[in-house]
Amino acid sequence: MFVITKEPISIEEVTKKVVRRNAGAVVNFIGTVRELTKGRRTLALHYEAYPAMAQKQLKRIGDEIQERWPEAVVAITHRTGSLDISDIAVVIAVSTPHRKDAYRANEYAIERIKQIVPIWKKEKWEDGEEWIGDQLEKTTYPKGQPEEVEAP
Amino acid sequence: MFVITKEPISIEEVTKKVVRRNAGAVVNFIGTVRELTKGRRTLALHYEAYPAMAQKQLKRIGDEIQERWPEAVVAITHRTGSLDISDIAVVIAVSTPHRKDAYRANEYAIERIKQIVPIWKKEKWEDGEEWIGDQLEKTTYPKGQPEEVEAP
Amino acid sequence: MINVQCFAHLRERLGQNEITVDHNRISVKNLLEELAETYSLQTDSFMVAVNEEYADHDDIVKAGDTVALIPPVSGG
Amino acid sequence: MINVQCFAHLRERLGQNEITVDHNRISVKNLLEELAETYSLQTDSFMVAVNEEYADHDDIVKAGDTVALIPPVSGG
Repeated sequence: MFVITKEPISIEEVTKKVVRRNAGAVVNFIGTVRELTKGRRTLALHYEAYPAMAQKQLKRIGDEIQERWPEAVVAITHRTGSLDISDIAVVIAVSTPHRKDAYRANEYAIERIKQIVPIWKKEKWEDGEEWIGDQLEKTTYPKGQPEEVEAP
Repeated sequence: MFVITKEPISIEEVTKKVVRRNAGAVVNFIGTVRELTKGRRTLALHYEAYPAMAQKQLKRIGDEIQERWPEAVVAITHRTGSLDISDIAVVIAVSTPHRKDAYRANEYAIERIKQIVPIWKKEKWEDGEEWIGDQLEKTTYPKGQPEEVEAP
Repeated sequence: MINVQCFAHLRERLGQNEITVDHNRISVKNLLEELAETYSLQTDSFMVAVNEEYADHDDIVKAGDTVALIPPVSGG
Repeated sequence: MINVQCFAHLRERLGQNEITVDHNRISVKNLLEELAETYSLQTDSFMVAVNEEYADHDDIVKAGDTVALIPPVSGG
């Protein structure tokens, strides 16, 4: 249910993992590579992971969700390697019997991914490249609830 | 972008319609046929639409979303006809530059679908069948914000 | 003459897709009242669509309009 | 000897996937201090993973543990 892969991600496949006969709602989050970040034009992205630990931390997020929303079923696939604009970097699928829980649990998952999963993004522009994350001036040691963090 | 169809719905196809180079977040809602509703075992569902008007009302929901979230792009496909347990009845895809908007706008869409789109569901059980909606004792004339309604 | 389309349980109950009322102009409110009486319907929770948009009770329906009775919806 | 895995800009900056510290037992806090000094790193925002779980500053790292330095993450 929790996968780090170098291959393109199939939304249908991740979704199928969470469909249940008694869950009428599935919410997907699909993160794609965005061309403009803070006005700067991205040409491509490279994602590097610490794969074994990243997989373990995705699983931990699944466990956290099941504590908070016991009926939720969660699957997450994150891609690594070089991605082009509009390529899919991550798919999160959550099914629940009631749809509000699926939205909430899914949003919880993406916030937590950005906090605790050891994956790093390098942006390539026309005039250079940079690992994202190293310019943050704050400690990201994970504890408790996710903070409100804007998507990069 | 707004479709009423008798064919099975492809999640990837609906998603592709909203992917944009400058939108890094897509949120999908996928409504599937649930086996148990209020403890009663559903064998199958039948959806009937007033197709031309349903399409127009889906478009209206898209317009409402663009007023509230001007950068959002929305696609909705709703299936009609006979569906089995776990079949997909509706897919809503919303892309936005920032992910929080995609969750909010998507949830707005499903609430509004349940209020204003002329589609009716007939549930079939072992001991009978019933059109859902006709047992509601409230006026559903649509105006303004969606009410908080639990998924059926 | 105005033709009114019917759907779902309403269509099944009336046994037809369409009912006809003998008017050339009628308000939505009066149309609902007439249908309630003629067909013994509880129309309190029904909406009326004129040319595929929801109509207010004061709106006027004319011959040639596309008219439909919309019982509470249950899609999604 | 404890081997410490490095990723992303840290790996590029050090020019290697792994660095070695000459201890058999060391607290996470002391490990970070030693790496900061030896490699002129700003480790304030770094986490340490021991056997693929985040470790506290008081935890003890032992030879044989799988250890990694985790700079602020940017996946998703």
